[in-house]
Amino acid sequence: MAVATVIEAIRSTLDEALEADERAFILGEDVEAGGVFRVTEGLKAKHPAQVLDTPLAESSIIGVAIGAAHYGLRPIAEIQFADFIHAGFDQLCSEASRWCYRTKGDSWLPMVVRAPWGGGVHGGQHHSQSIEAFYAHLPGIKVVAPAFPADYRSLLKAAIADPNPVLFLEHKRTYRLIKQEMIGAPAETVLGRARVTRQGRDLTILAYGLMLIESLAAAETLAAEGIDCSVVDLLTLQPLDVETILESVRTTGKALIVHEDTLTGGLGGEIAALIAEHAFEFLDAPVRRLAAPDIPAMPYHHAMEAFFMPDRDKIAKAARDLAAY
Amino acid sequence: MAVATVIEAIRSTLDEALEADERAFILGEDVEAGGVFRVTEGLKAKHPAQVLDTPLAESSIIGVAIGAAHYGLRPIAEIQFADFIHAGFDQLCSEASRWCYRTKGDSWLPMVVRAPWGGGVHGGQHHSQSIEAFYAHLPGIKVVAPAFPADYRSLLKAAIADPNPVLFLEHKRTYRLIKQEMIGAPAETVLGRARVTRQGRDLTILAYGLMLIESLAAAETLAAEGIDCSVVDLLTLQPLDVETILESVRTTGKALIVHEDTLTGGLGGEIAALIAEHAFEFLDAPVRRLAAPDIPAMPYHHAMEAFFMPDRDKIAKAARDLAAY
Amino acid sequence: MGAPAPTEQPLSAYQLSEQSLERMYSYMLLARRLNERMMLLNRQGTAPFVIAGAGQEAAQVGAAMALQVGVDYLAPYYRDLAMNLVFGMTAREAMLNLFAKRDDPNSHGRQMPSHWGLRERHVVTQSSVVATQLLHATGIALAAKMRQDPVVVMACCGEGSTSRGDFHEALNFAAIHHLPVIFFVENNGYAISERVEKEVPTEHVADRARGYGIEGATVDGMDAVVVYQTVRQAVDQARRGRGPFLIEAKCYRLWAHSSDDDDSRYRPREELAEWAARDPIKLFRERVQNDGIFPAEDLDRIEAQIDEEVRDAAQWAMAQPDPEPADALGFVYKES
Amino acid sequence: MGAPAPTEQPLSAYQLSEQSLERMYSYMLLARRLNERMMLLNRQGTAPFVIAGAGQEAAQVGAAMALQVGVDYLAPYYRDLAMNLVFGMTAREAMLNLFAKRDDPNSHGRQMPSHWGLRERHVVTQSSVVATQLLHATGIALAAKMRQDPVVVMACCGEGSTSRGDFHEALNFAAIHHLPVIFFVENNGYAISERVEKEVPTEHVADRARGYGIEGATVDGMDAVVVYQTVRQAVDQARRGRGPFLIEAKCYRLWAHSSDDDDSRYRPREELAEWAARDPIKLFRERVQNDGIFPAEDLDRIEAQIDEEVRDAAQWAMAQPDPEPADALGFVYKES
Ligand SMILES: Cc1ncc(C[n+]2csc(CCOP(=O)(O)OP(=O)(O)O)c2C)c(N)n1
Ligand SMILES: Cc1ncc(C[n+]2csc(CCOP(=O)(O)OP(=O)(O)O)c2C)c(N)n1
Ligand SMILES: [Mg+2]
Ligand SMILES: [Mg+2]
Repeated sequence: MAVATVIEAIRSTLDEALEADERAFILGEDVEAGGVFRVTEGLKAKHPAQVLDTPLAESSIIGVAIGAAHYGLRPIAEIQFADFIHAGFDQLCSEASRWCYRTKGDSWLPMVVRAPWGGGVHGGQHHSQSIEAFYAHLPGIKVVAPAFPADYRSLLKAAIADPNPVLFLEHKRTYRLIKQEMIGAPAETVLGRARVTRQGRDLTILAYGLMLIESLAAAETLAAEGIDCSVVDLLTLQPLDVETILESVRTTGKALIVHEDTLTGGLGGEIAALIAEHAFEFLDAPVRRLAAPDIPAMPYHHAMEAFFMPDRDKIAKAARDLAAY
Repeated sequence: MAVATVIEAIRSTLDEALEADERAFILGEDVEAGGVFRVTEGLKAKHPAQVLDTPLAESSIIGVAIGAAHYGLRPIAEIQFADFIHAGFDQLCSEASRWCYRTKGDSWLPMVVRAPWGGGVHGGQHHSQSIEAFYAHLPGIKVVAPAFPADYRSLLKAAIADPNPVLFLEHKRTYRLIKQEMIGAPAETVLGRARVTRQGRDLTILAYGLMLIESLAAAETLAAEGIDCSVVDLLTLQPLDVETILESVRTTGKALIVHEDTLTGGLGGEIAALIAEHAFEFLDAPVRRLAAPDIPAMPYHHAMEAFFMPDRDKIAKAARDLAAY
Repeated sequence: MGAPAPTEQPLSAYQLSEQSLERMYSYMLLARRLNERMMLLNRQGTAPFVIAGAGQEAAQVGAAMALQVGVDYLAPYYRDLAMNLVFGMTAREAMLNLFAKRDDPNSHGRQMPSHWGLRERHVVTQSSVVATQLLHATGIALAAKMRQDPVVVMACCGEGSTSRGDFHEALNFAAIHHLPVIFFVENNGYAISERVEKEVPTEHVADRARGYGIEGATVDGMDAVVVYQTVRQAVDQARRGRGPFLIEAKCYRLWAHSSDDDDSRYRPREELAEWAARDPIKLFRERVQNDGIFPAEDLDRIEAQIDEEVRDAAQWAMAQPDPEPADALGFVYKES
Repeated sequence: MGAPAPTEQPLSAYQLSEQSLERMYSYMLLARRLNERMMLLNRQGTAPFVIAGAGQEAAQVGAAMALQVGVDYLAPYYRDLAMNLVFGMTAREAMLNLFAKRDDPNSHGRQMPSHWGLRERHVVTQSSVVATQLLHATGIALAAKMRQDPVVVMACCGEGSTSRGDFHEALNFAAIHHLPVIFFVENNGYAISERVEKEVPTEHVADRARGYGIEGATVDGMDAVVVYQTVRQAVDQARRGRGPFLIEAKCYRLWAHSSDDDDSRYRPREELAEWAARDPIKLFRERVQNDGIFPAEDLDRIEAQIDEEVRDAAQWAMAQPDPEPADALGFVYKES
């Protein structure tokens, strides 16, 4: 696998995890047939005892994974679309996130919940959502949201090895969009670290998932105009790599946070607050957020979807304004 | 009812709402016997057809309320403790918050969900939570969190009259703590408005619920030291009264946001971000947040509970530091 | 899972007028032809997403016709195009919905196609999240009962969706409060790729009724008349205050899950062939013809009319205005 | 709801050794005495919150003794003090838990009292949110089955908690996958103020089993021996791969819901008196005495020992260190 798509990177990582550790197993809806995105395709045939179709019931998928992890297995649960995880919110919030804390480390949960998220695939209200803000507000859960195949691979590996519940967010628009040479590619191997993907002087763009890709594209456009952007790939959304974020902003003096989620209450607020508090003296401009408008998730019609989604053009425009401040 | 506690203010408002409109009804666990906080005490006897015990199942409480509201009734659902609302997160997020949007106004939901929240009552992990950040991130839902009896009264009235789903948060520590003369008391009657409860020159403290009370107490202490604080009672958390927030901070140049919820991903991030973006040029100091530490909800033992909760002393200290910046 | 043996009773044995039988046939056929056209448009690249009810038309039309349109409420799920037709949706509206046009009455392009809802027609707005609507239906039934309105609510879902907690909470609530709700489960054998055995531990989905002390029935969902009779009785009972009813219509998903799905990965072709031989529309046509209720010419005439209606609807709808980009805004809240 | 008539069978008719019967009695009595002392401490202002199992000791001890301690898993709920005693919790630990002391093995003062959990003893950590643990139990059973470990899991909850979606999802999952879980419902007649009729639409809670095609049984929860026999059989079956079992123990909440509750608001005193006459501990003592299994002196000796144990435990635990304020921090994540 010299060059891989995101899907291929995830599939091969799952395959190897099942191979390496017989305690690892995949559970979820339609996973035996390969799942609706074909991420688990072929895995049932190869590891018949480690891939399990569940009933169509998200609270049970997460609750059962909790029990199995407590017993000592390494469940990797798939939520078919991140949009459907909310019925399992209680199990994640009231149970999984506190399992270790409430027993003072006596018990813990080595489990992963994979969930395809994000828009731009014409999925409408319930197949496009950004759910990270809800779950990044749960101390005890880790949340990961990569963009490039090599990071998907190394961070999924790290998530499976982690003794804590990890919500592993897969931006479905990146599934087949991005290919990467896997050998020697830069890849974070540790949860909790952000990466400065592009180093620039004038301002810092902070993003994750598809918006990271769009931000890099915008940075190219801007470079041609003489605006030199740093682009930070947050990679792990909980816990945030505060130091890398602050360091970059302290260098450039300007910050633009981009996410696909709606503005108010989105993760951008947290990041802006961190910057406003801890990099205040370095700021040459207001901390800007570019996000989706405050409407409930993504409309279906492609014209309204495009209106809703931030993209390279909107990012370039916001960055231009900020650079000119 | 000249002087009323929060509980009395809520109870009398419910009573009047049931009296005034036969479409209004209360549903929830144990509400017929008065509920665990005795908020609905006496209402079943007075309005037998309008108070309904439900099974112990929060998704159904919210889902059934949605149906009843769609039909044209005015359900007022009680969630026994805000901590238990999460099983209904999906019904609130995927359904209630989008009902109007997804039908472009064809359908709408005049419903209220009341939920006692907050700590300081020795309720431990699952009877003390701050849940506002999750729900204030749902466009289509309004979230209200008063502190004083007169506001509970007028805003509950407004919530019941509102044609949209309103999450009405009742800080359980304020239930019997605060008494207020009801006649002529200042009271917001419109959802979406914050109030400058105390006007000061040196810095702005932004808070809601119990923390508003604590902030006012801290402001008194600080006044004696010559530090003059504005205290803004946010009252409605979604939609936020951005103008009032910004106006106060633009005047004082310094902002301290206080909440009981854990820091990372809490509502304070959103408010700090708004200030950092839209009041940047007026800021004389970093935007500070005082919040609970990032641990999963509130520990039970009183010593750890006190450690977890912000209070007047911690607020005074944070404000002192900020004033000295 | 094998196809059940068809009923042998002649149609004249049922209390259905000729007119009703004609309507039954027309709705079923219209739904099928609309779905076929939609899938064609999808393959041509004009309609990005189609999710259809082919194979479930008899179940849907039989059930919906047992309700009192204008009085009763319908909380449908995405496959229930045929039910919506019974409740008054036109072919043109169905096509507006497919193309997510500005004037689609269901959601004006805001939701995916087949996410129904129209307040005035008593069709409850529906999301993609399966089974949530069962609770909304229960709430409507509670409200109607409190107001003493003679309303019955029909809530629909697939058999896979009965695995969800909301299914339980809805049936439990409705049973405890004796609410007039018909829970109508269209058991088409699959939840995407998962066969019913992976979702339901009992022989019949309707066996779930036993856990709530309510009545349940399993009917041949390929026979519109049988479905009608069973649902009708349940509706009449519910209207008389006898509480909820769980009905399972055994039918079959004749197509893939949606236009995005490739069912050859998981579904044996022989099984499909066996069920296709029991295509409910084909069966119905044969029966009305054999029983001598309608001459072939009448049926041909209906077909021709429907074909024309569908052709016109697609063409007309395609020419209707799309939403403007900024139409994404607005109506987040209802203005009071 | 009236108290069921007691069984007439003599104790010797059961396959329980004298030693087992003594343990049974001791656990029940220890649980009761602990709860009584806890409530006393609450009234004295020393223990801020108590939630007790008075009236449910026979159900709990009978059920827990049917499990293999050290092998099987227990996913208890807050009233299950007596079960935890069977699983190895000491009186001193119970009192550490009550006072939320630093060294409480359940949660070190982080959770409210009676939120059990100790990994090494196979007692699964539990939150306040009712019924969530049924899914954890199902997951443990799934894992054990995958590993071919001969483990049975017992998951407990009250009858009110069976209304929740998680109850359904757990039973459904366990039934489909034939998992070794005993769902043990302690039907004490009330969910806080709500009588069982407001939570469960069937005559018996165990009737819910029918909706999952699994076995169910309703037993007299005031009779430890009968509970033991029934659960034992279910456990043996489950261990042999026969899948889940739903058992309802009909018992009664002899006290208010918790130390914060005033049950006089909603509970008729006559009903309480009727059930109090069937206090499971009193009944058990009478029976072992009447059946001539233990002389009164033996029983008195046990009681005296337990009283001393409880007195000591309370006194000892009270003197143990409290958590430091900053003990609130730490262990949010497991370090790898
Ligand atoms: C809560 C939830 N989880 C997952 C999905 C994705 N999904 C859409 S349809 C479907 C299968 C539904 O099966 P069934 O209920 O039998 O209805 P059918 O499609 O067969 O008519 C799934 C898993 C969803 N829509 N909602
Ligand atoms: C999900 C949830 N909702 C509400 C509560 C509040 N609550 C605590 S105990 C209880 C009643 C439980 O009744 P039951 O299951 O019969 O158990 P019992 O207390 O009678 O033993 C309620 C409503 C809760 N703990 N969890
Ligand atoms: Mg199906
Ligand atoms: Mg009970």
